[in-house]
Amino acid sequence: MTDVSPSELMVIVAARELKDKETILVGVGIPNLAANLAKKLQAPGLNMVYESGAVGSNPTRMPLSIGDPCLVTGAKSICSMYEQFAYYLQGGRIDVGFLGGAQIDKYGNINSTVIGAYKTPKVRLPGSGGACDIASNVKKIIVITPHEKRRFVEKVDFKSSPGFVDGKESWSKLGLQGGGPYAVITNLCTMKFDQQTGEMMVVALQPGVTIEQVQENTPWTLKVADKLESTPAPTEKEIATLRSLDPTKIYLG
Amino acid sequence: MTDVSPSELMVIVAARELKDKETILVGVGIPNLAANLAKKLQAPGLNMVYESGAVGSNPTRMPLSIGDPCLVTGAKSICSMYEQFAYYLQGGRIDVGFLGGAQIDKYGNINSTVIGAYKTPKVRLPGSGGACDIASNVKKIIVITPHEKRRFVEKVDFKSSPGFVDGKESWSKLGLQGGGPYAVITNLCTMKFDQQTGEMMVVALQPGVTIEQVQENTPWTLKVADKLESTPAPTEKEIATLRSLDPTKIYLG
Amino acid sequence: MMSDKMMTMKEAVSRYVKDGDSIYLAGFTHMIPFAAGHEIIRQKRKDLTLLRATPDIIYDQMIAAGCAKKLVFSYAGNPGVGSLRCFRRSLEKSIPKPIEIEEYTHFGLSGRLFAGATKMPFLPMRTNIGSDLPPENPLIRTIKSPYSDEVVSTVPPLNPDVAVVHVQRADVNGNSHIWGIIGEQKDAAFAAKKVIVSCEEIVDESVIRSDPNRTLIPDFVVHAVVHEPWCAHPSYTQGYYDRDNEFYMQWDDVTKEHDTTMKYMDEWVYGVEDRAQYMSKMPSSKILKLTPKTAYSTPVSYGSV
Amino acid sequence: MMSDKMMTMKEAVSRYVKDGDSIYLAGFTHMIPFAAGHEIIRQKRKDLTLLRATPDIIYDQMIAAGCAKKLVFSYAGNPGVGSLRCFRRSLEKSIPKPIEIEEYTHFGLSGRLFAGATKMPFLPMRTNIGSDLPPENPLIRTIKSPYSDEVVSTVPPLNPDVAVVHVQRADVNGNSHIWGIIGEQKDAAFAAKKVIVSCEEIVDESVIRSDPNRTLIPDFVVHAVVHEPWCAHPSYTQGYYDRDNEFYMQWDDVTKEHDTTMKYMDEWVYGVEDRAQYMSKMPSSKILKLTPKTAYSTPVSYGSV
Repeated sequence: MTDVSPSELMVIVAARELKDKETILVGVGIPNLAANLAKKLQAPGLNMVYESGAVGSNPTRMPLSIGDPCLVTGAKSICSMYEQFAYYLQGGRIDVGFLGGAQIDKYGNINSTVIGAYKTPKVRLPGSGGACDIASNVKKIIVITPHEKRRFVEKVDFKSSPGFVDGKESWSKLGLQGGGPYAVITNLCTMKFDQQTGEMMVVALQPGVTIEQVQENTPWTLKVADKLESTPAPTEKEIATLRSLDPTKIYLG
Repeated sequence: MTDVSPSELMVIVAARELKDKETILVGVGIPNLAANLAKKLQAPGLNMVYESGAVGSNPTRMPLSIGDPCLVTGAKSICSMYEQFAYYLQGGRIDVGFLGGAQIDKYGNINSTVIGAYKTPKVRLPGSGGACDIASNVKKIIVITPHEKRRFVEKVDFKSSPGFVDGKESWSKLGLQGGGPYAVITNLCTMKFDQQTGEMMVVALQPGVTIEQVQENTPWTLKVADKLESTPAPTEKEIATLRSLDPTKIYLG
Repeated sequence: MMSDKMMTMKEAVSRYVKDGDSIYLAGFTHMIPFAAGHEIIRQKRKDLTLLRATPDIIYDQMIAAGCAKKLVFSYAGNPGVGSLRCFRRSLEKSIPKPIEIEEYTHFGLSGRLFAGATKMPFLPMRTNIGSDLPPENPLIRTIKSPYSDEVVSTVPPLNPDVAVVHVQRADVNGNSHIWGIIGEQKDAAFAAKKVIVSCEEIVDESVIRSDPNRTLIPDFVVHAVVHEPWCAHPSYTQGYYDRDNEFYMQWDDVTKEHDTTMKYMDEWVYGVEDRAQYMSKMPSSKILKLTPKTAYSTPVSYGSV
Repeated sequence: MMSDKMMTMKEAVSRYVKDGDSIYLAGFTHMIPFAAGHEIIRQKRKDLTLLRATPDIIYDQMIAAGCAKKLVFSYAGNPGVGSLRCFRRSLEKSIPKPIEIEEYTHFGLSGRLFAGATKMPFLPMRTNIGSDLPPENPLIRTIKSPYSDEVVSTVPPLNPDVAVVHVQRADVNGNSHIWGIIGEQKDAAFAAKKVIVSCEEIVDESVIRSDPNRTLIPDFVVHAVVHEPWCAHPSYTQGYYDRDNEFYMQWDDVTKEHDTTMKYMDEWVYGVEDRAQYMSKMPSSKILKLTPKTAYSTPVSYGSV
């Protein structure tokens, strides 16, 4: 088997979660690669929508920003910022959104706002951007993140984007139309969420990884699915296709 | 003096009410002619906005409908229907709107919906369209109408577009941003509205008309301004310019 | 150039418009999909709730044909001419049968569609208050602003079962370029559960992608794509054919009585198979008269990096 | 081709931007009017409330220069790179001075501008609830729908004192054609009390009128028109020049310390008279690299009747 980097592995595993004809709200970098990989493989009819209002982009290079001009030339459609959020996101037109953040907790709440207190920040992060809007309105949230103790925390310092808050019951009370967190994909494992409690749960281990390794890198005692699976190793086709998407390894370094 | 038809007279008098650089919401027919006449004379910088979303149209023929293609080709800007009402009307961008209807009462309430009861109509009229939205949001409402007893009524059967309701006090309570009825221009006179009470009041008589004639054609006792003026007769320039706008007399017949 | 969405108007109506549906044939004066209305009449759909800001001649015809249970609207006139007589006959004399009405202002109805397209829970707006409309329509309500003592009007979202949207050019998947008066085309497509796009021209996807800002409707909200030239006559399609103002004026006479109306319908709706036949019945002089001269937009460059 | 609205950026800023104003330099990644930001810095405006969904490098510079009293925003990152260090330094260490913040989500802030542009009393929206943002921002509230028991979030309208909107082409009165990512360009123009339009090209009114659907901003909402080629660098103008991604990446290094930031500012902002001088300092290799190949839109015909 060709050696893959942790980033490559995560992109390949994430791409497998995408189904043909789904509509994906795509961010730059890793999520963009995952969506494009799925489109080249099992999901040729994937609809890609960008936060900047571009729909069905056909980029000729790797975009650095979701507002890159290469996402515009040759796109299918473009609308304004308010329209993008109103017609596509609030309109309930998006199946899958990718989110990331500095911290994520066991109910899938994500912090991309601040480390420390809001009014006296230790580290001030960029903030929600569209993340909270995505979390509130798409059917499935997928998080791709390196599995590190500082990222996985028992309770986030700030809920920029609500996950299941402190459990499914609290989530239901919010009355949001979104489906909430769906999967967290790391270099060590894939986690999904307990249907009843909304707690994060390891469902598959990446090739060669043990559940102990996962637990060691997570500060709370992780739930594990009754039937813990092994992620099938990346195929040569997946690897080759992915590498053709980012030949200069801007994101796969 | 060249003889003018009642329609021509009303258009000329209405056009005089428009000031340069004002933004006018234009309907087809008589109001369209009034706006275009003003633009050719004292108000070259008049901004004309149509209910259909067209802005700054440059029509090559008389439009039959406000959605006529001749209002689109060569226009300055076009937006959607919701946008037209939201950005221009509710946005408070319109200075003057023209309204008409089957009935108007002494507080400037207008009926374009129904003669008889709403649920059992004697004559069903087209309804508000944008009229109520215009009445609620523009700074000045101008009504151009033949002076007939069936049109001027003590109380309209149905308020499609609120005027001053039953007086300025009631109007204030509505909390609308518009300025309410401003002028009613007929073939007999020009009426404006009492600042205190909001009641319709004759301020000028058309050339050769007496106040008795006006009163005879109005079913309630009309208020008359302290200083009743005479409308200056249409000038040759006004008449010639107007006739060049509708050479086939579609609206000036 | 094929996709499984491409079909005839007959197939599209048969597949997507059901008895009892609420339908929105879009187009503010411009690009009103008459061909769809005629096909719905020919397929004898009934109990429809007809949604349109301006019912126009198309809904006048559908009311006369007995397709409508209810009309949701904001201006039921023949623009520039006067009344819609079939609409009036139904309301004033229950001929051919009575219909229910639900009435808004233009802002109210276009706002309902915008709110439906963007899934707003409700839309607050500065209108309606002081008019006699809210007492007659319990869906027009009021709300106090959370930021002041201001009380404003509200309307609820509108989500038609089916929308038919005519456009100038689309690709086989339904990506649609629209220009001229864009009315409620986009909102109708995003608000409806099923969307039929009809177009004057099917173009290659590369034409669409050459100008993405012109694409008001993206393919994935579209269920059927119908290539239907002259779909909108007697309404018009900017750049393709003029509004048949003569027809709009004649409609007043045609509809003097229910009988005279149905005589027209027998000849021009029931008496033809489809839009192609309707157009082939049309005198060539009319077609020549309605065909405009070209007036091209100055292109823009999107740049290629 | 002249109008009394035509002026230089220096005149426009001098006339329309006052100390203490709230200002919105528009553009979601695209067409960010850097030239206006630099001119505001040169004219030493202070106590400004800076409004932008994405503060981007331009507001990072204005914060470093001490122009800002407050920042209203939704994403304060360097897109694709990481942090905005001047913004962080101000918040974390009060260097050069502390600023207040008022924070939204993208939908919330773009919604505020939309509500401001269309004078909605408030905008109900499906977001914010469940996040920790509302407790930190008392302007994010909730309301019960008049149509159900649903409780949704609201934001109030936003009406900046001044908006600067860069566009591709405008006529001398400010009618503006915009394409590519259109972000909040239109909403900013309609929401603001004063509007400065800057453009890559001044074109004849006939070019604008050849494609009215492309005109997102009509002249009568515009107060000043500035012909300012390359206004947006290091941001970009679709079809005119590419985004200077290299600059965005370098900014991270440039701003490592307040001193290093001000060194950049001395050279590229304070050290030049205007945008023309800024561009003439730029290596020609950079300009050549950023200039795209053309990629023209397929024209449409509006038809002439």
